[in-house]
Amino acid sequence: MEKKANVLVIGAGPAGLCAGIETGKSGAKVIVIDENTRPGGQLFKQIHRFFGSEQHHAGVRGFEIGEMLLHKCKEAGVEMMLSSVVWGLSPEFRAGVVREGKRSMTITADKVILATGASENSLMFPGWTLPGVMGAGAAQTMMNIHRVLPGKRALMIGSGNVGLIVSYQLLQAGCEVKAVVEILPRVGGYKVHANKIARLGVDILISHTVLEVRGRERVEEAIVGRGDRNLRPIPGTERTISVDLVCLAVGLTPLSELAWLAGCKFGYFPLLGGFVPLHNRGMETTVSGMYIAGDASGIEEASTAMEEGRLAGVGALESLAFISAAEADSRRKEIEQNLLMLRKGPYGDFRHKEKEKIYSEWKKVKEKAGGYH
Amino acid sequence: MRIEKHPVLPDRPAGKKVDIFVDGRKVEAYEGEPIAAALWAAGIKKFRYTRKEKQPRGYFCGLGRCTDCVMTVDGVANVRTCITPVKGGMVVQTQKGLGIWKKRQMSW
Amino acid sequence: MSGKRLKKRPVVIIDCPEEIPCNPCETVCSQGAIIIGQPITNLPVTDEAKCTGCGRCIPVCPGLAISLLHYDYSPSEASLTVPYEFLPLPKKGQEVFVVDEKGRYLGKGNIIRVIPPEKNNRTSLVTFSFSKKLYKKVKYFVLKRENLIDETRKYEPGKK
Amino acid sequence: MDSRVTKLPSESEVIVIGGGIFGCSIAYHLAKKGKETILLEKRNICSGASGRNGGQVIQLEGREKEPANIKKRLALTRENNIILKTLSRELKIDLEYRRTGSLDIAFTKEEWKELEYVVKIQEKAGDREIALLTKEETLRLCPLLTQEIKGARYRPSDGTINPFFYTRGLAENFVKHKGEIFTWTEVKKILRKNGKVCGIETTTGQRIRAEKVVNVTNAWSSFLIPEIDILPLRQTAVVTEPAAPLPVCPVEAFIKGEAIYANIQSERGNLIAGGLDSFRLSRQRQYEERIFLEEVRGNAKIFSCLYPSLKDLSIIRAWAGTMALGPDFAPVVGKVPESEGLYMAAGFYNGMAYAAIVGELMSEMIISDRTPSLLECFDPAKYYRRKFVWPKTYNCTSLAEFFARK
Repeated sequence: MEKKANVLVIGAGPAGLCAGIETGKSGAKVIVIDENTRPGGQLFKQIHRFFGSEQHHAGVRGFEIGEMLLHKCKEAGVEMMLSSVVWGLSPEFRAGVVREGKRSMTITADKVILATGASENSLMFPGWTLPGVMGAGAAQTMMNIHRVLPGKRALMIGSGNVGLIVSYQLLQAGCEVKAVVEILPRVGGYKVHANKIARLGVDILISHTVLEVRGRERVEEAIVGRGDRNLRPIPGTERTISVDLVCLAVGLTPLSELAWLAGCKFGYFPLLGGFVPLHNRGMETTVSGMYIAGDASGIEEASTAMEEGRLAGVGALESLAFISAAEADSRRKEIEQNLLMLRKGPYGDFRHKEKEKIYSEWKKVKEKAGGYH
Repeated sequence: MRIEKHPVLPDRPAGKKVDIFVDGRKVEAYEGEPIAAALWAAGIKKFRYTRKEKQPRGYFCGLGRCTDCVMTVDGVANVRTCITPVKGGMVVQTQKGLGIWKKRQMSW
Repeated sequence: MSGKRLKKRPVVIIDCPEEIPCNPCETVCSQGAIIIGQPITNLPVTDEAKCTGCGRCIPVCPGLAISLLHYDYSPSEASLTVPYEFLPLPKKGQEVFVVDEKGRYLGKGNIIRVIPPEKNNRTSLVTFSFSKKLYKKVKYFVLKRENLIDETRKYEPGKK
Repeated sequence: MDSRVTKLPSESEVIVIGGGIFGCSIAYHLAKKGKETILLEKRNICSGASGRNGGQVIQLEGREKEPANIKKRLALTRENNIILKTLSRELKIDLEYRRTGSLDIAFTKEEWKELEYVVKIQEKAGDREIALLTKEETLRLCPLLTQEIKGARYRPSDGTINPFFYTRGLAENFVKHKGEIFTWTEVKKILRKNGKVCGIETTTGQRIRAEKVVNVTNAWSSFLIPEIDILPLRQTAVVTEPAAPLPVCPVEAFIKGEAIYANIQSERGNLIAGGLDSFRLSRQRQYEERIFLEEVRGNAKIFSCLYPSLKDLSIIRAWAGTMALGPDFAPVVGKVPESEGLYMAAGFYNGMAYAAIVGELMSEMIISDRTPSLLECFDPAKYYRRKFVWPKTYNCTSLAEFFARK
């Protein structure tokens, strides 16, 4: 079976939905495709209020933003294809798709926007495979989507925003969070998130790491210890914490296999999660007509993902002549302003700098051109 | 354990309650929820034993990527329980190693 | 904060120490008492003279970093209004344990008022009273004794 | 192991270029025999064809009909099979070597006739265990195969091995014997002077002196030794999600004119299948390791033709890799003429069945400077400075036709 679209958006998370809305409302035939049974990506398990300003839906809870975006998608006439895995993408913008694990089809598009998100990193230590050790995001899915308590007493590894927020949500769901351990000598995430759980009695152990998780066929206790300046454990500082859940919140890695398949050039940007497809300010990758947005273009957060999705959409619209260059410029300017705002402060400056590096690497590659695609 | 009341989330949409059979034991589940969630709610955390070291494994990534949570479902081995929805009457078995081959009858 | 101002009427306390791009508190305040301006990573500044103590900024803060302190709740007691997103909800008149920023026990307190979650998109506002002497330290409250932390409960004694 | 942090030595007795299965095997045997050896690898150990195949140990691949070729290949692979039996113990790593037997399947009457002919010739040439199985016999052995088959050729002592463990085991044992591996170190050229090898130069301009250099870069051989034409050939493969253990063994089959080299089930349960190359590509593009959409789909289609009941298994990864062929479709192993101290080994269509014995024989050759009799027939001298006119673009199928016409 064959299907055609002006714009194919892969991934129905915040970036993908916003890209779909942006392109759909200007008249393009848009297909947003996602492997999950429900759209929204990780938005529907985000039950906390978002930061930002009014246009970023600040103070609104993540799952409510999800509902809002879905509604707008409908209004914009976006076609949503769920339970559909894109297993391959050719540089000619043909996507191999399997629907519901059975029906195979090809979607050909004029432009492609990749918004494939990220996956959680793992951490290995003795006992990390015991039932009860899981990704923080996995625990979040279980409690906030499926309404099942992942454990009664939890240990959180990692104090980035994910670790802190999921700790708070574990408390909300009725789980006791015994401690958050952080190998660095400072808390990784926002101080306000840390304060939220600290005043509820959750210990945030900086310069600590998990040494081992023990138990008979399931997590029963975790051993944590202090780490020295070189992040090596200091003998004699071990203590045992009785838990039945150990959550790993040790960062995310962009999911960009499709960009790789399509021949996009990559760069290594550890502060943004690792290998990232190079792109320009308008989110276009080194393959002309292929755009990338959200965590797949470097780990940031949902608000920036939404803006990047729009930005990619504007680029696609302009090159398809659905909007004039002037209109595109004015939309881009507005979005870039928003992004600039979101990439400020102690948690934003470095992301701004890394993104600038990506843009300049993209330029270098484009100038050299050549290569096989 | 299920979260019946949540301070922030609206009440769980009333789903259809069905029975599934886990290693011969009757377990109550909601139709359409992932098998893994139903098992965890019933306190079942061991989903399989590894082939070489016979170590227990459970729910890990929750996205269908890591394949730690695979079990034998209705005779078919290596089913990812974290993304496979519950259907009434399902027979779920703790998987040992790679399981035993049976022609697939289900589709997912 | 001037002692004089504190005594007049309740006033917001914003514990927002980092430059995060965020400004719903500024947007929601009808009195213009919270100022962030541009860029929105600026830290919020409270104009105590303008703050009426209405508390509308408390539930909108994504960091749950705003509380409302009333020093002169009664001759001997101060009160604090905090956002609360847990179950069960406390009841008016219930005795609670007041804690500091690290969850350490400071003393006992009483619930004065509970604005239920429906009013503010699932964030309740809870006001509780406590001894005036503690007003600088109190940050939150816990309902049950077993939720209090102390050194012996935090860690089980090491097994090895 | 990483040259970015480790300084390269200025000299070594022997330099082995290439960290694939053959490079590691030769280096291991040299080090074991006390020769000071270093191994240089452009990327990482096992990153080329050695890590991109199905791990099938097939002693006599294809439908070889030339009795002389059959004899010389079987002589090597039999020795290799003997070594493989005990290699896990020697290397102290489970190589997952299993003798599952292998099948070459006929789908049409013509193919069945061809197989009958091939088996007769191979038997005559000394292959005593080869057997021809009827459709019923084949299906009893491998009940998951499609009913459409006509029959198969069967060799019981073929099997599978884990190519990563195999290469890694050799590399680790090489290091144990005081060998040194430098990855991410690309050799730009082999330095030769007055008909003698004197060392190598890396792409970063560093030089290492050595009197003996072994070029084991297979598909990349001709970049370093242009006098001998080794032809790169790209192939593709796919791997499925794990399945319960199945009664399958390596299969060679030509379905609808398209090749599928083999399929095997890994110890982890995944099925690996491949061999399809749907595009004719230029020589330069044979090195393309990215895979095309149509190739994944094609592999999946052929796989489900072969095993209809496995058609619902999901493919989780696909890749392409570059193997190489000697000018006669035969391996090229031994001393390079007019360059004393220069050796090469390339063009193994099915390296897992040769690597162990070739490593041993090559190390002997390098140390004693005598060519072992088993290797004589693969002497590079035959092809030295000979020009071949290859098709401009080609794939495995078209190349086979090209050879058939020649």
